[in-house]
Parts: sequence; structure tokens; C-alpha cells
Amino acid sequence: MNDFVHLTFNASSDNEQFIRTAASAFALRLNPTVQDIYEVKTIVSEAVTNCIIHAYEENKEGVIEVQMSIQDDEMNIYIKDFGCGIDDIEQAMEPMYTSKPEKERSGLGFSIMQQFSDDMTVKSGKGEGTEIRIKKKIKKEE
Amino acid sequence: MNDFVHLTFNASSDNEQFIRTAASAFALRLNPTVQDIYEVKTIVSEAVTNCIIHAYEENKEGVIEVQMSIQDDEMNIYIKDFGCGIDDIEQAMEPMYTSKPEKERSGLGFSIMQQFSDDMTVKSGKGEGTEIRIKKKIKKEE
Amino acid sequence: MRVNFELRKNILIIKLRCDLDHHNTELIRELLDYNIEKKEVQHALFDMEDVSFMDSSGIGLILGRYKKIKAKKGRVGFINLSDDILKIMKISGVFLLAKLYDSEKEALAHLSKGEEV
Amino acid sequence: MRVNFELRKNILIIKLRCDLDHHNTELIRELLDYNIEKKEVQHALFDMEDVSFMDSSGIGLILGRYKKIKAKKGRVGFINLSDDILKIMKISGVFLLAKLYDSEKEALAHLSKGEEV
Ligand SMILES: Nc1ncnc2c1ncn2[C@@H]1O[C@H](COP(=O)(O)OP(=O)(O)O)[C@@H](O)[C@H]1O
Ligand SMILES: Nc1ncnc2c1ncn2[C@@H]1O[C@H](COP(=O)(O)OP(=O)(O)O)[C@@H](O)[C@H]1O
Repeated sequence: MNDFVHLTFNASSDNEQFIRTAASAFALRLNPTVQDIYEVKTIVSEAVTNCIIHAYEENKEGVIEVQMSIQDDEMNIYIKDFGCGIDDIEQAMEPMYTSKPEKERSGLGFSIMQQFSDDMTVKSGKGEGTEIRIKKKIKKEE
Repeated sequence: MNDFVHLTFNASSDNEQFIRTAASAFALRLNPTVQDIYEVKTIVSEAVTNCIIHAYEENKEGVIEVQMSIQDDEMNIYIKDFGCGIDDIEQAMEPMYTSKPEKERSGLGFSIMQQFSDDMTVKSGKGEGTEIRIKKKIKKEE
Repeated sequence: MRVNFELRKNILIIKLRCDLDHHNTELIRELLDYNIEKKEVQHALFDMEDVSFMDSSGIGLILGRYKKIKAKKGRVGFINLSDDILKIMKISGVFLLAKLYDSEKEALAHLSKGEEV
Repeated sequence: MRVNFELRKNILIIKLRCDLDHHNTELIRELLDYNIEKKEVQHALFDMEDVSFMDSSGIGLILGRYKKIKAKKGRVGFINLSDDILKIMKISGVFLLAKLYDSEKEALAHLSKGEEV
């Protein structure tokens, strides 16, 4: 039996800090390096921020799911929203591409998530919400 | 729209520290006093520990739900398990009563939860799992 | 290390260094007993400086160790309690059985003098 | 206070004191612009000592302020970056536009001398 936590919460930007803290608290049982904690926090922060800004356009009633589980030395992170979805995933994942430059988005969210993960898959379609699956190996603190 | 977080996780004692951290991270948006943070952490720690030890008798596959939401200056906390349930709630809530003295339980879990809450209700029955609803007013840090 | 031990004459100083919740009390219980049961040990002094969280599982742990010391006709003391921990311990009534001291020095002197709580 | 400002000649020192995530960048953006747009200000120095987390929303905030300073023909510098923040900022390419200095003293000297990045 591997430990898991499923979180469901509303798309409030106050929940961004919450989910970062929750993700690092969950990872703690793997005795991770400070760097891996930082990377886990950044991954969920980017993904959840995207749900809030893009999927729900800052409507707080939107619902976000984050699931985390542990398998050996690996953390699985799954982030799902039921928002507008992504039409062109390839374009969305290009570094510096953003559909909201007027909101000063840097277009680096996906690039950072990818750099900090060992594996990332995105499933989405217009009007179908978005699901992101991430695998991240956690190095143990000596 | 009030902020909420629903958490579902398995009955692993590693999740005790996780849920405390998550509860205090959720409360943070109310700018709580250090004392209220401590009390919120203690409440969820006691309740979740009871699910692990009593409801599921340390079988890690048991599932625990914790829901937290905010209404004005009040935090609502709901903890639910699907375990063995409590036959005699009145007896269970007596200070110092424990059904597991051999595990060095102090029998003070319910008393502490009650002292730290503004309102607490317990719903349970043999074989029906247990639900606990707590309201806690959060004082703002000056 | 979740616990440090130090023996001063017949007093075992137990410096707890983790959250005293159910998870950690399960991990350290045997280690505490192994050290308490050594024949040189009669009294125990819990140093709580590095305990930032404690709930009723921690109280259970402490009452359990109190019984072991009592069986040796020893006494138990505490030092360095934060306000939060103090509050939890007051609820537990543990201060009817064991004393809170202002300093390690004071605690060591009183415990070995055989003064009653 | 999430931000502290200090004006040294025509250099605005912006000491950020919060996580630079989407939530906080929304809260401080206008305050930063209000201060940057004051006519005494030409350059900006970001002191990141008290920033313990930053993601791409923080990068967006910084690039946005960079543009405002650039419009004033000013320059932007950074001091006190932790390894984690440095890593995120390297990914962003912001160091093609703004320089990282070893100390406030060095930063103030270079920014006012009008040295190119
Ligand atoms: N959860 C999502 N729902 C809908 N669209 C999204 C979502 N996540 C990302 N996108 C789209 O992908 C683009 C690139 O995302 P990202 O790399 O994180 O940059 P940014 O958030 O700065 O725009 C976004 O601008 C948006 O159009
Ligand atoms: N979630 C639960 N499921 C089943 N029984 C419970 C649950 N929570 C509490 N109990 C019962 O109530 C008793 C008192 O609980 P509590 O005051 O927390 O003390 P303790 O956990 O130290 O036994 C427990 O010993 C147990 O019999």
C-alpha cells in the first residue's frame, strides 16, 4: 500500500500557497533534499496557477484536483481542472508562449514544470479541462 | 464563494504530520494567532490519529477524509472515516476513557478537541464509521 | 536523531527532538524504555526544548514512561516547555505526577535530593 | 509589509519580502509601479534576500517592471539571490536584460555609472 493524498479545492489564489505547502509536506516522508522540495513546490505552483488563470479565468468557483502518491523513491503528481481546456497543446508548451500576455504571464510555466520533472504528460482539449501527470524522482537528503 | 479544501488520504501515520501542516497552511489566509494555529493542528492531529488507531486499527488501506472551509472568521473542519465506528459515544467522549490502554492511549483526544474548538459534534455508530464536525473561531494576529 | 540521552549520576536526561504525535511516539517508545531500564537510571528529566508539537499521543508516551520510573521508585521532571506544550500538559494532569523546573540545574538538584513532588 | 522601498539618488531599491507567486504578484504589482513611476526614479535594484519562493508568475512580474524601467532608459539589477531563485531566474533568461551583483554597494555604483549590462 503506497501512501496517497487527494486534494480538491476551489480556484482561489489563496490556495496557491496552501497547495505548495501541502505538496512539500507530503514529500517530506521521502526525506528529500532541499532542492527537490523546492522543485516539487514549483511544479504544483505552476500547474495550479494555470488552472486558476487559464482554465477558470480567475473564477473562484472552479474546482481543482491535485493527487499525490509515492512509489519507491518517486513522487507522482496529478493535477486536473474542469475548465476551458487547451486547444493546441504543442503551442502551449513552447517556451515563452502565453495566451495572456496582458496579464504579464511569462509563458514559462510548462517549461519550468518540465525541467523540474522526470516525466510529464498533458491531456487536454478545448472545453474538456486539462490533466497533467508528473513523475519526479526524489533524492534523499544525506 | 468561500474557500474550501477537501483531502482524502490513506490511514498511514506518515499522513499525521502531513494533515497538520495542511491544516495550518489552510488556516493561514485568516492571519491566525500562533496559538490558534497550534490548536487547529492539534484538533486535526487528534481526529486523524483516532481514525488510524481506532477506526482502522492501523490498517494503512483505510481511507480518511478531511474537509476544511472558511466562513468569515470561522474555520469549519470535518473529519470522516469509514472504519469500525463508535458504539457508545458518550463513554468515548469521557476524559481519560480509552478502549486501547494497552497502546498507551491517554483517552484525552476528544477532551482536547473539545477544549480547542468552539463547537464539536460527533456522529457515529457501530460499523458505520465516524464523522466529526468542528467549528473554530480564528482570532487575527495583530 | 529524534532523542538524545545523557546520564547524570542516576538521572537520565531525555532530550526529545521531534513532534510528539502518534507516528513519532511509536518510533521512539522502545528506545526510551531501553534507556530507562538500564540499572544506573532511577530518575528521568524530559527536556522539551526541541519539541514543537505534542498531542494526546505524546501525553500517553510520557505517562507510560512515568510508570516505568515510578516502578524504580524514581521521579520525573520537565524543563523547557513552550506555552503550547505546557497547555496540553496541563490538560493531561501530568503535573500532579511530575514537576516542571525552571532550569536543568534546578531539576538535577531536586530530582537527586529525593524531594517529593 | 510585502515590499520595502528605498530611494538612493535615482536608484529605487525594491526589497521584496514575500513568495513571488501569482497571488502575491497580483497584490504588489500596482504598488511597485506607483513607486517606479515617480520621476526621481531611473534605475531599479531588486533585493531578493527575503524571497523564499518564486515561480514563473514572479518572472512575469520582474519582466514587466523591467519594461517600465527600460522606458525610462534605466537599468535593473539584482542582489541576494538564493540558489533556488537563481535557478528559476536563469531559466527565464532575465540575466540577458539585468545584472546580478554581489553586494548592494557594488550594485549602486554600477547602476548609477550607467554601465551597460
Ligand atoms: N490548465 C490550463 N487550462 C487552459 N489553458 C492552459 C492551462 N495551462 C496552460 N494553458 C495554456 O498554455 C499556455 C502556456 O502555459 P504556461 O507555459 O504555463 O505559461 P503562462 O501560464 O505564463 O501563460 C497558457 O498561456 C494557456 O494558454
Ligand atoms: N474514529 C474513531 N473510530 C472508532 N472509535 C473511535 C474513534 N475516535 C475515537 N474512538 C473511540 O473513542 C475513545 C476515546 O477517544 P480519545 O478521547 O481520542 O482517546 P484515545 O484516542 O486516547 O483512546 C477511543 O479509545 C475509541 O474507543
